Amino acid sequence: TKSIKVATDATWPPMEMVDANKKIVGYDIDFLNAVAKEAGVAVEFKNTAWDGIFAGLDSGQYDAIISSVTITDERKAKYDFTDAYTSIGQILIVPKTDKTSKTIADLKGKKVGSQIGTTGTMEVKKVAGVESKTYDEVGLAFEDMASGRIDGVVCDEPVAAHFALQKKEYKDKFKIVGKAFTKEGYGIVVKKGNKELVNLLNKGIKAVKAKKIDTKIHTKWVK
Amino acid sequence: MINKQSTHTPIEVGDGAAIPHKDDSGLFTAWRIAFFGAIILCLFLAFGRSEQYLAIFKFVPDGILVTFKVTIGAILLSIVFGLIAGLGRISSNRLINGTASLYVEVIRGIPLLVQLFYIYYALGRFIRIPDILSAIIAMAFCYGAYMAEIFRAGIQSIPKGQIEAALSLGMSRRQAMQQVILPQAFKVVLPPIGNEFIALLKDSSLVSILAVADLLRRGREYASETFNYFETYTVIALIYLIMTLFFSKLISLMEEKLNDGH
Amino acid sequence: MINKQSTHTPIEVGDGAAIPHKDDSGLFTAWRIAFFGAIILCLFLAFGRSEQYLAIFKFVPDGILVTFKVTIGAILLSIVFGLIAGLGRISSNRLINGTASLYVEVIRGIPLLVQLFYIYYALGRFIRIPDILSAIIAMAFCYGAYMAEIFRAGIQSIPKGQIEAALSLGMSRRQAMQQVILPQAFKVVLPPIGNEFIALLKDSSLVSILAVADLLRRGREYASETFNYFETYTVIALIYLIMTLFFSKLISLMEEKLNDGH
Amino acid sequence: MTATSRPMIEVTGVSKFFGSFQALKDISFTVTDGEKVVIIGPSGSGKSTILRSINCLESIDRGKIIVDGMDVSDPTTDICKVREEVGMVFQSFNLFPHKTVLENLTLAQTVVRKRSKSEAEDIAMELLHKVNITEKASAYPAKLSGGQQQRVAIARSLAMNPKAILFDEPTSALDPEMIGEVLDVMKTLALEGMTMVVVTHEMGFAREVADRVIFMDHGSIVEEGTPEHFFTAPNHERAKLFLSQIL
Amino acid sequence: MTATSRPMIEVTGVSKFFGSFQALKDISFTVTDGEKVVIIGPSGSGKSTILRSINCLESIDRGKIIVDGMDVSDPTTDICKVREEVGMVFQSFNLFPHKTVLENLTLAQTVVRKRSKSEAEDIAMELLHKVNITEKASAYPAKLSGGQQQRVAIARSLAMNPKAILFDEPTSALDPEMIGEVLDVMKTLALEGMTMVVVTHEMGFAREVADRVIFMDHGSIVEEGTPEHFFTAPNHERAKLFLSQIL
Ligand SMILES: Nc1ncnc2c1ncn2[C@@H]1O[C@H](COP(=O)(O)OP(=O)(O)OP(=O)(O)O)[C@@H](O)[C@H]1O
Ligand SMILES: Nc1ncnc2c1ncn2[C@@H]1O[C@H](COP(=O)(O)OP(=O)(O)OP(=O)(O)O)[C@@H](O)[C@H]1O
Ligand SMILES: [Mg+2]
Ligand SMILES: [Mg+2]
Repeated sequence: TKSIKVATDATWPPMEMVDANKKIVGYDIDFLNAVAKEAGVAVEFKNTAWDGIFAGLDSGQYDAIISSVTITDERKAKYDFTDAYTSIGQILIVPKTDKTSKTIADLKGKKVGSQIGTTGTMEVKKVAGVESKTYDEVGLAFEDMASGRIDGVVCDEPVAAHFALQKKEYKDKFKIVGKAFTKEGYGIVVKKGNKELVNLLNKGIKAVKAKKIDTKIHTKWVK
Repeated sequence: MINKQSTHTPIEVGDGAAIPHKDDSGLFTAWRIAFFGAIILCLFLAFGRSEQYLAIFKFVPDGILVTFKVTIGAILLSIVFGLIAGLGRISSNRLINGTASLYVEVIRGIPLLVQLFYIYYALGRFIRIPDILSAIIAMAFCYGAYMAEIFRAGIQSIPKGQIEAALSLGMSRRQAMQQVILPQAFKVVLPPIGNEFIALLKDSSLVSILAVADLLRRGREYASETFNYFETYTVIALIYLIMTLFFSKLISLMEEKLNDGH
Repeated sequence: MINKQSTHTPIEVGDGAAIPHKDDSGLFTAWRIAFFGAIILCLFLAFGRSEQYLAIFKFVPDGILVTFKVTIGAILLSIVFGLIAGLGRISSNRLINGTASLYVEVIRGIPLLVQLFYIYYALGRFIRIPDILSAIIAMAFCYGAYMAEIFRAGIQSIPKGQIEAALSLGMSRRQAMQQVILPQAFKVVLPPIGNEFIALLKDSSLVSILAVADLLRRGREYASETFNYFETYTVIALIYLIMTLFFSKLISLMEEKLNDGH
Repeated sequence: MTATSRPMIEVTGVSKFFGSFQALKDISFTVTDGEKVVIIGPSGSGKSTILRSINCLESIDRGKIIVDGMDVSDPTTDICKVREEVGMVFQSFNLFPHKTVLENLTLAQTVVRKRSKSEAEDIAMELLHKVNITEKASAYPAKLSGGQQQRVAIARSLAMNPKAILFDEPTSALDPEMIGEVLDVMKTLALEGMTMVVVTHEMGFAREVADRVIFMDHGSIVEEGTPEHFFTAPNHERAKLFLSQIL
Repeated sequence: MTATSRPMIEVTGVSKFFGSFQALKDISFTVTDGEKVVIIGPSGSGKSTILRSINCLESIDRGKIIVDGMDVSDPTTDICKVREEVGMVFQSFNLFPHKTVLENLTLAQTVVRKRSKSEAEDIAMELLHKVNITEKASAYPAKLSGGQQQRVAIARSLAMNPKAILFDEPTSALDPEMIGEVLDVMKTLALEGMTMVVVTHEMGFAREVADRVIFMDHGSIVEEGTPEHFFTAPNHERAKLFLSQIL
């Protein structure tokens, strides 16, 4: 069978992360494994820093990326995407002490953090008057908010739920405000022009969705 | 032969950029080629064939400012830390001496990047200080350990007779230090401090990891949005190169001035 | 006075950890306290009150291995680069000399982190090499510039009479270099290379930014999943401290041996 | 002995160890006000160490040193106070290279004696005149010859109005042609009645100026007496041997 | 002149500049096979420079140097070949400190002459015997006295079977008691018919051994002749002055 190498930035729980045995696990991992099974290919995951994850695709260090990559027009201009395999949205988290803010726009004159190069960053930058701060890992943004250096964090909905609910310290200190304010789809990224792989993966995604495997995976990781 | 060269000839290679001295013509020429070459390349890229590069140059300037802020803040603060720890290292009080030595040994034993993470995030738990300031404190705390050794060596390079002469005139230890030893030591430590400055300018790029929006961070942000990694890092590297070369030249000129003086 | 101290007394403060020499009793004691203190603290944390720390210690060991791999690979390769560039720096061929000087000046003028990004991401476009290897190459390329200066200084510290004697016996320049100069220079450059080794061990933590699964990267992965940043970085810092202190001691013992020899 | 018999420096049973090596062995002597004492002896005999002990640059392990009524060996004594009263001139001059000659003389006056700048400068110029070197007031020490530097060092010491001055081989770092000018200054001081303790190998000076000569060897005082006695008929073999070598 | 008249070293109209300073001015002389020439002259007169030029350690700016038929100044000449034929002994010995005495002698033999290790060692031991220092064969140079080191350096040079040896003040870094042992070795060499060019201040040696004396000053040859002529009745003022100072 055909084997593909897939990059992921395993610092984005619960979508992709490293477990206690240093195995890469998470929603995306389970999902792609299911897709691969349906499509009849073997997958090898490679942990890669988010910062350069697209550069690695350019240089051919791997064939695809599955790392909670939102399908955007800018990205579509440079890379090819599969069909969206799940839909999520960006969400705002603020300290519990902040009783007033409901949207990013309410944080004018303040600092909002996000992971570098994510759609979260792009959303923050859209709002004039809010200072954007970018982090290598989204966890560091939460740490910084715990130290009071920033006033809000924007990230993907499942990640927010994970961070805000799982760690006691964060649960005591932070709250999610409002609902997801964007509608995005995650896609698997391949090099521009690699139609063959896109078609193969799309076929697998369709099959997985048809068999409702994805809802099982969803309940397993996102609860 | 009568073995003039001992096996322990100390070879000095600073961790800063190569400060071009007059007597090293190779390096001197290399400095020129590198410096002017980098400037010309920058101009060529900015106003040359593609818009891309110009966009990068427009994106990063506030990062340069932050880089300077961090560098200058950290060097000044590290001089304070270093002076205190350096005086501690030559103190005859065992506790003070021990503490200062431990500071020097522990700090120099841990990677700067790890310390930055540690001080930045650990510090954040206990005191609430703005991010650039905590980055500066973290950098200065690390560099203070190196500065301490520079000050210690500088002070110890002043002949013992100097302090004895001051003491025998009735000055207190503190007065002798302030009036006689430190002003002389100051001149001796200037060149190595210059070297540390350059090293710090470069190492300040590490604060980008702490989400401080310095030059490198700005570049990474730009690259992660536009995917123009090659172009962006080329520009970032060129800007750093121009800055360090400029300052190493400045330092070399200052040293010359200093040596020309009395 | 007749001014024994020149204003240009070179003060040597390496960028490695403080290598404790016998004659600096303060540092010597500090080394002991730091080293054994760190080990005891590690044991205490691992087997003390909380399970958390033990989990961290179980998570990171393969990262230590990668850190060693990168460090040792990079130091060996940087010696090769450094030797070539160092010989270039003393070459009388203007082109070779110029190229080597430019390499030294440019590389030392750009932050290591920027270079790592550049070589890893930007050049990744053109050549395809596995990630640990490209991290090693990037580190070595950078450290090679410092090594070059060490080799240059080491070779130039050998009296001119040595090469003249070899030439006048009919040896070629190459033979004289290989048989007479380099073996002698080797002894002189060992201590500064030891210093670079320690510095490299610490700087190898930068490759974590490139997602090379070294010690620091493992720590960051662990922390990003468990959110125990404080605990994780404490352990990481302690492990680095133990490693650098161990090796600086080893180097100091080696230097002593070397000086005892003929 | 000249002058009054008020004791200025009293050294009683002083011993000093460097590690296990005993540099001073039960040394006792007294210098009265106005007296000039010359200490001679072979290298390593402890001459510098005793001077340095009087000036508190070395701590002593046993015995007592009293300077102008103040007990130097008592930890509660203000050492700075003692040092203000006793000047010291070193073999290596130890001028402050980053200060001009004038500043060398005014520094301690302003910092320690709290004199105003202009008062300190007046005193300084007067003393430079005395040691015959006014023209170099604004030069830096590096520009002076050794003899000039040592004369400035003596003037610097005098600027604190000390009650006694200790000289540790003040001429042995000098070229022969400069020794005379320094000794001349010292002789003038002696004539003016300054209390002086001088370690020197200049036997001519000792003969001419000393009220008393102390000969040390291996950390002990071996012989003590007037110059006539010492130079013509020393009692001890070691002193005889030393004189035969040096004269 | 002794021996055959085949020229071994021919120096013709040689000039050499260091920057704008002319160290050699139109120097010409010939050394025939087996001849012993002593070059004397004040410091800085260019004696070392001419020796170094013959051995190609300095390049020359004008003129021609032919050694054993090979044109040194011609860039196509294999310089190593020339150096193999001409040995050189330095003032500072320049033994290789990281090699034992024996290895100092065998290194170039094996590397340049491609002799086997055992052959090279046999030759080396023979030469060490000749310079009377066999017992130090396995010692490192640092353990040898200056005189011993210089004798080893001569032996090292001989190991390459040179046709001529250049000596640049071989005894002036030596303590007086060691000069004799080195000069003795050189005299033996001379007796055996070796072609030698010797820069030295040892006038006794020059008188005894030299076939010809060349006197240099300010980069020129001022006088040339037999030792009897030179030491008894030199023509030139400068030579007279130099002799009066040195003898
Ligand atoms: N700081 C020190 N540590 C160890 N030993 C010392 C120290 N200072 C002096 N000594 C030793 O004490 C002895 C007396 O020294 P001191 O300098 O008093 O001799 P000196 O009579 O002044 O000799 P010189 O004529 O050489 O100046 C010497 O043996 C010296 O080696
Ligand atoms: N590498 C050099 N660069 C510049 N000048 C040099 C160099 N080597 C020699 N000289 C100059 O050339 C002149 C001749 O030097 P040379 O060493 O030949 O003199 P010498 O006769 O051997 O003197 P000595 O008896 O001191 O050895 C001197 O004035 C010297 O300063
Ligand atoms: Mg003394
Ligand atoms: Mg010479």
